[in-house]
Amino acid sequence: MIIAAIKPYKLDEVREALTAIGVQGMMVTEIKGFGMQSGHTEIYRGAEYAVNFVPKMRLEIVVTDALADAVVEAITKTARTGKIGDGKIFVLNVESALRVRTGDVDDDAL
Amino acid sequence: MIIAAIKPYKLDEVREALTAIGVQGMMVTEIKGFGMQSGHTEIYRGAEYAVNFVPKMRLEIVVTDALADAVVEAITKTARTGKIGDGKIFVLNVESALRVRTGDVDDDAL
Amino acid sequence: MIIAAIKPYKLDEVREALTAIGVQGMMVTEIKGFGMQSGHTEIYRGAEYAVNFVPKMRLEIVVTDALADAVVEAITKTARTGKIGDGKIFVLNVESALRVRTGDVDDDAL
Amino acid sequence: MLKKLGLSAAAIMAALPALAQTATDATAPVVEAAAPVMDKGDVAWMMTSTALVLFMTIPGLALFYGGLVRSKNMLSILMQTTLIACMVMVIWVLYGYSVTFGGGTSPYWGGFGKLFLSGVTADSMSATFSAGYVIPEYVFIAFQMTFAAITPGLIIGAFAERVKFTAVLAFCALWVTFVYFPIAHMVWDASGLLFVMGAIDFAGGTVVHINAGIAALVGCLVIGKRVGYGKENMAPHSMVMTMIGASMLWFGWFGFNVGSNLEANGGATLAMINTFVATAAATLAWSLLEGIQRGKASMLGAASGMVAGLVAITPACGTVGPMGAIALGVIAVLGCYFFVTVVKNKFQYDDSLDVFGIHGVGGIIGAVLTGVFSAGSLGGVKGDDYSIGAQVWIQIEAVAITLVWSGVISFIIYKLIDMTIGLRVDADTERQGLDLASHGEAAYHG
Amino acid sequence: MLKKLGLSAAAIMAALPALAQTATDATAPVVEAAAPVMDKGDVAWMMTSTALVLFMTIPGLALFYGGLVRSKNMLSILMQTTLIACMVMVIWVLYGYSVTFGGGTSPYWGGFGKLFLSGVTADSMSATFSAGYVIPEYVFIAFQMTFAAITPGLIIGAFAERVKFTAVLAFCALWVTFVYFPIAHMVWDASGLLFVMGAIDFAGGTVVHINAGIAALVGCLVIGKRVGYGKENMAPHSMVMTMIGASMLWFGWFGFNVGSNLEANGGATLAMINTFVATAAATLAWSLLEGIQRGKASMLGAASGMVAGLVAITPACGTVGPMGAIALGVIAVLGCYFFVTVVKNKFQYDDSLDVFGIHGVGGIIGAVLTGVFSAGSLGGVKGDDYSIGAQVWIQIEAVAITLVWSGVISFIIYKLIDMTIGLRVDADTERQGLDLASHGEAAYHG
Amino acid sequence: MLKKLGLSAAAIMAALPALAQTATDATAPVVEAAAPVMDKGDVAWMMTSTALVLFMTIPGLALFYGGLVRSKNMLSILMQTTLIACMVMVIWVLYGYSVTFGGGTSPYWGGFGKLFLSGVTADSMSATFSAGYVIPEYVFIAFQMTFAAITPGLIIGAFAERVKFTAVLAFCALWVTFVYFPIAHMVWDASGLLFVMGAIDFAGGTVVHINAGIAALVGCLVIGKRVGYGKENMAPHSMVMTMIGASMLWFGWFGFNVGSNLEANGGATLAMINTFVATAAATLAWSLLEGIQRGKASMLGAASGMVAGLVAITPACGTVGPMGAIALGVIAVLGCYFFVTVVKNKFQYDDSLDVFGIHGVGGIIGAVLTGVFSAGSLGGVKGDDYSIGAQVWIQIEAVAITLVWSGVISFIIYKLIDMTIGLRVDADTERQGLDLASHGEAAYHG
Ligand SMILES: Nc1ncnc2c1ncn2[C@@H]1O[C@H](COP(=O)(O)OP(=O)(O)O)[C@@H](O)[C@H]1O
Ligand SMILES: Nc1ncnc2c1ncn2[C@@H]1O[C@H](COP(=O)(O)OP(=O)(O)O)[C@@H](O)[C@H]1O
Ligand SMILES: Nc1ncnc2c1ncn2[C@@H]1O[C@H](COP(=O)(O)OP(=O)(O)O)[C@@H](O)[C@H]1O
Repeated sequence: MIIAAIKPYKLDEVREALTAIGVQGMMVTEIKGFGMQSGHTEIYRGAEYAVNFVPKMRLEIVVTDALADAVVEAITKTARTGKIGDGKIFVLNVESALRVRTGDVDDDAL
Repeated sequence: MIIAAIKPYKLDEVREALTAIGVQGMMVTEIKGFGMQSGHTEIYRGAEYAVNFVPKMRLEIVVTDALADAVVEAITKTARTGKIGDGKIFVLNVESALRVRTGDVDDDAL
Repeated sequence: MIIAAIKPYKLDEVREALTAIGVQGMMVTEIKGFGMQSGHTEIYRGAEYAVNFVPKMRLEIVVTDALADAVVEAITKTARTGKIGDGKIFVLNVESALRVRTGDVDDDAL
Repeated sequence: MLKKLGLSAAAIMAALPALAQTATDATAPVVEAAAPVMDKGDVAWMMTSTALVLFMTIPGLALFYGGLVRSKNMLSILMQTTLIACMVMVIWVLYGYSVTFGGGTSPYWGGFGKLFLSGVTADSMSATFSAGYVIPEYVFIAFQMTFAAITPGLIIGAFAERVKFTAVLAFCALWVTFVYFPIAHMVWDASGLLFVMGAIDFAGGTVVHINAGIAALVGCLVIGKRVGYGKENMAPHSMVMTMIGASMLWFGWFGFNVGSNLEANGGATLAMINTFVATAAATLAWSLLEGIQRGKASMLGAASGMVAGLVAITPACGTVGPMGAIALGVIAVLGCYFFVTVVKNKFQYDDSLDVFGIHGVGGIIGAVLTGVFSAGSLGGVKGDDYSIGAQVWIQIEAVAITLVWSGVISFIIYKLIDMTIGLRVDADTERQGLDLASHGEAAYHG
Repeated sequence: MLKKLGLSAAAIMAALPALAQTATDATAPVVEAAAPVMDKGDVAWMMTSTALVLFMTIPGLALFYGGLVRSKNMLSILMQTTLIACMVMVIWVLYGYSVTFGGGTSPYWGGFGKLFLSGVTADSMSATFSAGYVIPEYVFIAFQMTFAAITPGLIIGAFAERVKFTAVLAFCALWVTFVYFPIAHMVWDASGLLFVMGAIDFAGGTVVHINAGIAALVGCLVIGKRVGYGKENMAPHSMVMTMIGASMLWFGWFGFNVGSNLEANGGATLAMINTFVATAAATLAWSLLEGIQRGKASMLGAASGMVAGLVAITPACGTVGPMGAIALGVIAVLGCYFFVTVVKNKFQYDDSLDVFGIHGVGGIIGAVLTGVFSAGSLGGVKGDDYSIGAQVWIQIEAVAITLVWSGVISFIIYKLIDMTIGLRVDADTERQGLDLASHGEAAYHG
Repeated sequence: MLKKLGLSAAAIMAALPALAQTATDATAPVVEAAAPVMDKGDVAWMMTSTALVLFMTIPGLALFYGGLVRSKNMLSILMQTTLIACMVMVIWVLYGYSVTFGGGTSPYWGGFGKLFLSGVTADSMSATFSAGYVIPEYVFIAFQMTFAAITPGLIIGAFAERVKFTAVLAFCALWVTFVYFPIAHMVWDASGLLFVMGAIDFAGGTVVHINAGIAALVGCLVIGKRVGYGKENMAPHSMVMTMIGASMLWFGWFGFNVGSNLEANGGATLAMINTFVATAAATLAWSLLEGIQRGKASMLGAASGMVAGLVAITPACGTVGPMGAIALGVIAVLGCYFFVTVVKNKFQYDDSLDVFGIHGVGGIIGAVLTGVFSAGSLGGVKGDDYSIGAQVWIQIEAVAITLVWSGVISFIIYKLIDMTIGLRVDADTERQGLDLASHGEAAYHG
C-alpha cells in the first residue's frame, strides 16, 4: 500500500499519471498536514490563532509489487514543484486484498 | 489492520454485522474513491467537469488474528450488492496496539 | 507508522508534545470513531436516531524506529484523560519513505 | 361595513368596472361612483406585502424544507420550489387570475373574462374592504399571484428526496388549475361557494394550508416511503438553513396575513400583532412540550412550532384578539405535536417534511378555532349577534369541502402523472441523490 | 413642535384617551381633539418597520452571533435568540407593554392599566411626534414589542458556548421585567425620568445597546471563561453566516431607527440616510484600521465595524446631519476597535462575542456624541438655543443611570439564577458542545 | 404628463428650489408653486425601496457571487462587495450626488453645487414624475446612493478569485467617479445627454447593467485567466448560497425597479408585476433550454435565468405590459444562454461569474426590446404617436454610447491601477486562496 500526502491542487494531475501507468483504484482523503511547510495565522478581533496545519490530499493506493516503484515514481514526478510542502510517500506491506463485489483476492482484486 | 472501502449507505449495516461478531471498535473516514465505478459529470454554465471520484466510506479495524477472517467475511457479506463499486478490503499487519486510557497493549487494547 | 485515534480537543496538545520530542511531520484526519464510548441520540420530530459515532482525530506519523517508542509514550501521556474514549495507538511497519520535493528516501525523508 | 366584509381577505377582487356590474350583490361594498380613493399608503403596503410573500417562498420555504433533507437532495428542493413558483406565476397571468377572479359569478370559477390580463391597465382599480377605497388591480393580481405560487410549493415536502422533477412540475400545473384556482374562487370571490356560506378565512388557511396539506398527504401515500426509511439516519443536513427558512417565513408571513387586509389601517395592525403573538406562543409551546417530554428543546421543534403557529393564525388573524391568538397558537401546537410525534409514527407513512402534520393539522385547528375566538366575548371583533356554534359549523363545512375537493382531485392527478411520466425515480437514483441525478450538480463542494 | 419632541423616538405612546388625560403635560403634543389624522402612509411604514425589526433578530442577530461560535454550539445560539424573542413577545402583551407604556405617570414604570392589552382595539390610536397625527396603537405596541424582543438576545453573546439553556430563559424573563421595561419607560415615556431630563435617544442607544452591553459584561464576568479559552483555537465556524447576519442587521436597522420616527416624513428620511452613511463609514474605518495595523482587512472586522456604526448612530440618527453621522461612525469605531483588540485582551475576560466591546462601548460613544453632533453648527437639526455642553452632560447622566441600573440589577439576577438553576453547564458538556447536550441535535450533517 | 416623463425613472432629481430655477426646461414637471404635496405613502414606499436595494447588494449579490467561487475565495467576494458598497456610499454623499444630480445643466455632469449635500435638509423636496407631488430629497439621495453602491459590485464577478483587494477598491473609487456618475447624469438627469435624446431606461439597464457588464468584460481581459482555468474543477462551492443570493436579488429588485417610479401608484404596480413575470418566465426559459439540451435543469441555470430576466426587465418595467414582459424575459434568456454556453467558450476568456454574459448581454437585449414592447400595440403604455423603429434606434444609440464610454474609460483605469498597485495577486497566493492571503481568515471552520 502506497500512502502519499500531496498538495491538493496536484490531485488531478497525479490521478491522471497513475491511470496512465495502469493503476485502477485509490482512496483519497482530505487531511491536515503538519510538517516543515508552515501554516498561517488567523486573527479574530485581536485574538491571534496560529493554524499549524496545511490542507493536503492523502492517497492510498494498493498495487502489485511489480507496479509499486512505477507508482512511487509517477507520484514523485507529477507532485513535485520543488517547494516546501510537496509531500511524502510511504510504502507499506499489504497481506491480502479482496474485491467485495466478486470475492476476487489479492492481485486479482486490485 | 483491516482497511475497507465501502458504499456510504452500507455503513450502518456493516457496523452492525461487525458488532455482532465481536468487533469493539473502528475508525471511519469519508473518502473519495477512485476505481472502476465511474463518477458523474457536472455542468456549470456550459463548462463541463467530470468528477472522477465517488463518495465512499473507509473503515479501519484492528482485531486479533483470530477474528480477522470473520471480519473480512462479515464486511464482504453485508457490503456486497453485486454492482460495480462495492469496494475493496485490504489486510495489513499491525506490530503493536495500545489503549491510551489504560495503557493496555496489543490484544488487550482492542 | 504510528496511527492514533484521539479526542479532538487534545490535538493541539499532542502536536506540541510530539514536536518537542523531534517529530517533524504528520497527517491528521477527522474521523468518526466507533468504540466503547457511546454516541448520542438525536430526535427529529418524534423520530429517534442513534448516532453511534463519536468525532475523533486520527494521526498518522512516520518516524525512525528509534523514535517510535517515544512517540507512543508522548501521545499516551498527553491524550490520556482517564475517561472512556481516550483512543488507541497502533504501530505498523513502513517499508520505505520518500520526500517528494527532494527525492530523499527512508530516514532522510522524515 | 368593514366588519361584515372582514370575513374574507381578498373577497372583492374585481376592477371597478366589474364592481359596478356586481353592485346588486348585497355583500359588495358600496363604492361611491363619484370618487373612489386610491390611497398611496395602501399601495405602498400592498407592494411591500407582495414582495414579502415572494420572499417567503424563495428563499424562505425553499430553505426551511431544504435544510431538512439530506445534502444530496438539497438542490432538488431548491429547484422544485423555485421552478414551481415561476411556473405558477406565468400560469397566473395567462389564465389563473381569470379563472379565479375573472368576474364570472359561478360559485366554482371566475370565467375567461380576463385571460392574459386583458383589459387591465395601470389605471384599473380593485375594491378593498372599505367602501370608497380602491387599490390598483395590478397589485391585487400580483399579491394573489404570490399566494398561488407558494401553495403548491408546500406540497413537495411530503414526497421529498424521491420524486421525479418533471413529474412535480406537471403535477403542480394541473393541481393549481383544478384544485387551487377553484378553491381560491370559492373562498375569496364574492360569488364563491364558501364565501357565500360565510366562512371566515382571512388570509388563506383553507385555500393555502389545508388545501396543500391534504394534497401532500395523498401524495406521500401514493408515492410511498423513501428507500431506507426507518432504518437509515435521515437527519436534516442543515438545521441552520431550516432555522433561516422558518424565520424568513415568519417575516414574509406579515405580507401574507397583513397584506390580506388590502389596506394599511387599524385592522391591518390587528392582523399583524396577532401574527406576532400566536407564532411566539406556538414556538414556546412546542419547545416546552419537548422540554417536558425529553428534557431537551430542539431547533427543529422550535421551527416546527413557529410554522404551526403561523399556519393556525392565518385564517383568524383579522378577527381574533391578541389573547385569543395566543390561545389559538398553543392549541394548534398541541394538535400538531401530537400528530407528528405519535399519529404519524403509528401509521408509518412517510410524509417526509410533515406537510400534513403541520400545514394540514395546523390549518384545520386554526380554521375551526377561528370560529371560536372571533367572538367578542373571547376578545375577537365579532359583536353580539355572533354565534360561535353556528360559525364553527360553517368553518367545519368549509374544511370538509376543501379536504374532499383537494383530496379527490389531487389523487386523480397523481395517478395520471404516475401512469404517464412516472412519479418516482428508481432506487439507485434515489440512493445517489436527486441533485446529481436530476440536476447534474452538487449543492456543496469542499 | 416636531423639533422639541424629536428628542425621543417613541415618547408618546398613549392611546388617545390616555393622551387626553395627560394633556396638561407641557411636552405632550397638542392634539386637535376634533380631527386626529391616521395617515395610511405612516401605518404602512410602521408595519414595514416592525417586520424589519423581527428580521433583525431572527434570522439576523441569530446568524451574526451563530457564525462566530464553533459549529458544535451553533444551534444553541439560534435557539436562545429565537426562544428569548418569542418569550419576551408573550410577556410584552401580557404585562410588558402595560408596565412600560401603560399610562401611569411614575418616572419609573407605566403601571398596570393595560395588562393583557386591555382596552386596546383596532380603533385605538397612539400619538406621533406631529400634532394631529396618530397611528394605530396595535402597531405601536408591536413595534415596541420587537425592541423588547431583540434586546435580551444581544446579551447572550457574552456567555455563548457555556451557558445553561433554561438559565438563559429564566434570566431574560427577569431581566426584561426589572431592567428593560423600567429603562424603556424612563427614556421613552413622557413621564419617564430620562425623558423629562431631556436626554436624546432617538432609537434606543441607551435602552437597547448600553443596557444590553453592560448586562453582558456583568454576565461574562459572573459566568467565567470558556474551557480552553486562550489556548484552543476558537475561530468562528462560519464567517459567511456572520456576514449574512450583519447585513441583515443593517437592513433591519432601518426599521429600528427610521421606524422610531413613527411617521414616514422628511425626518424619517434623515434618520435613514444617517443610518446608511454612519454605518458605511464605520465599516470602512474598521477595515482601514486592520489594514494599517496588520496588512489585512478581515470580514469579521468589517462586520464588527458595521454593527458598531449601527449601534452608534442609533440614538443620533434623528438629530444629526449626514456629515456628523460619518464622523460619529468613525469615532465610534476607533473606540470599539481599541476596546476589543487592546483593553479586552489586557483584562482577559471572556466576553465571547464582544457584546460589551461593540454594543456597550459603541452605544456610550454614540450617546455622548449625539449631544455634540446634534448641534446646528455641526450639521445637526438643533437650533441656536442649543448648548452642546449642557446636552452632553445630560447624555452622560443618562448613560450613567443606565449603566448603574442595568449593571446592578443584572448582577443580582445572575446570582439568583446561579444559586437556583445554575448558570453554567459542566465542563464535559461544554466540550461536547451545547447543541447535542442541550438541544439533542447537530447543526450540520454530511 | 406622467406618460411623457415616464421615460426615465429618476429624471427629476432636483430639490424644489433647484426646480424653480429649471422651470424654463420644457421637460420639467410643472409644479404648482403654491402646494406641492408630499404623500406619506410615497415616502413609505421609497424608504422601503431604498432598504431593499441595500439588501440586494449585501447579502444578496455577495451571496450570489460568493456561492459561485471556491470556498477558499468566499470571503474575498463578501469583503469586496461589502467594502465597495460602503466606500461608494461615503463618496456619494461627499461628491457623487452633486456631480450626478447637483443641479448643473451640462449634459455630462451635475456640477459641484451640492458637495457634502450642502443645503439639503429634512425639509428639502425632490420632484416626482407627477406634477405637484414631491418626496423628501434625502430619500431620493439615499435611493440613488444604493444604485451607485451596487453597480461597481457587479463588476468584480468577472475577475473573482485572482484580484488584489486594494486594487479593486481603488478601481471602484475611480470608476464610479469617471464612469458611473457621468452616465447616471446622462441618463437620469433632465439635462443629461441620453435623457434629452429620449432613451427609455426606467430603472437603470444602461446605467447599471450594461455599464457594469462592459467594464467587467474589459476587466477580465486585462487581468487574464485564473491559474488552472479550464483544467481544474472550479465548481461553485455552494450552490445554496447562490440560490439564496439570487432569490434575495429578486426580492430586492422590487425596490430597484418599482422604487424607480418614485411614487406608490398604479404605474408602480405595473413595474412590479412586470418584474415578477419577466423574471419567472426567464427562469423557466433557462431551465427549459438546459432540459432540452442536456436532460437536466440545474440550479445554477435557474439562478442565471432569474438574474438575466431581472436585468432585462429593468429598463422596460415601467412601459411594457405583462405579456411583453414575459416575451422580453424569454428572449433575453435565449441571448444570454447562447452567450455563456457557446460564445464565451469559443473565445476562452475567463469572465469568471459571467458578468458580461448576464448583465451585459441581458442589459443590451432588454434596452433594445424596451423600444419594441413599450408600444401600445404590443401591450405597452405608449400611445399612437409612438414609433418602434425610432425608439429602438434611440435605444441602440444609448447602448452604444454607454459601451464606448464605459469600455474605454474602464480600460484606462484598469491599466492605471495595474501599473501602480498591480491588479493581480501572485500565483501562489491565488493557489492558497484570497481569504487567507488577503483577509487572514477562513470562511468555514469544522
Ligand atoms: N513524518 C511524517 N509522517 C507522516 N506524514 C508526514 C511526515 N512528514 C511530513 N508528512 C506529510 O507530508 C506533508 C509535507 O511535509 P513538509 O515537511 O511540510 O514538506 P516537504 O514535503 O517539502 O518535506 C506534511 O504536510 C504531512 O502531511
Ligand atoms: N488499488 C486500489 N487501492 C486502493 N483503493 C482501491 C483500489 N481499487 C479500488 N479501491 C477503492 O475501492 C472502491 C471501489 O472500487 P471500484 O473499482 O470502483 O469497484 P469494485 O469494488 O466493484 O471493484 C474505489 O472507489 C476505491 O475507493
Ligand atoms: N479495534 C479498533 N480498531 C480501530 N480503531 C479502534 C478500535 N477500537 C477503538 N478504536 C478507536 O479508538 C476510539 C476510542 O475507543 P473507545 O473504545 O471508545 O474508548 P477507549 O479508548 O477508552 O477504549 C474509537 O472511537 C475508535 O476511533
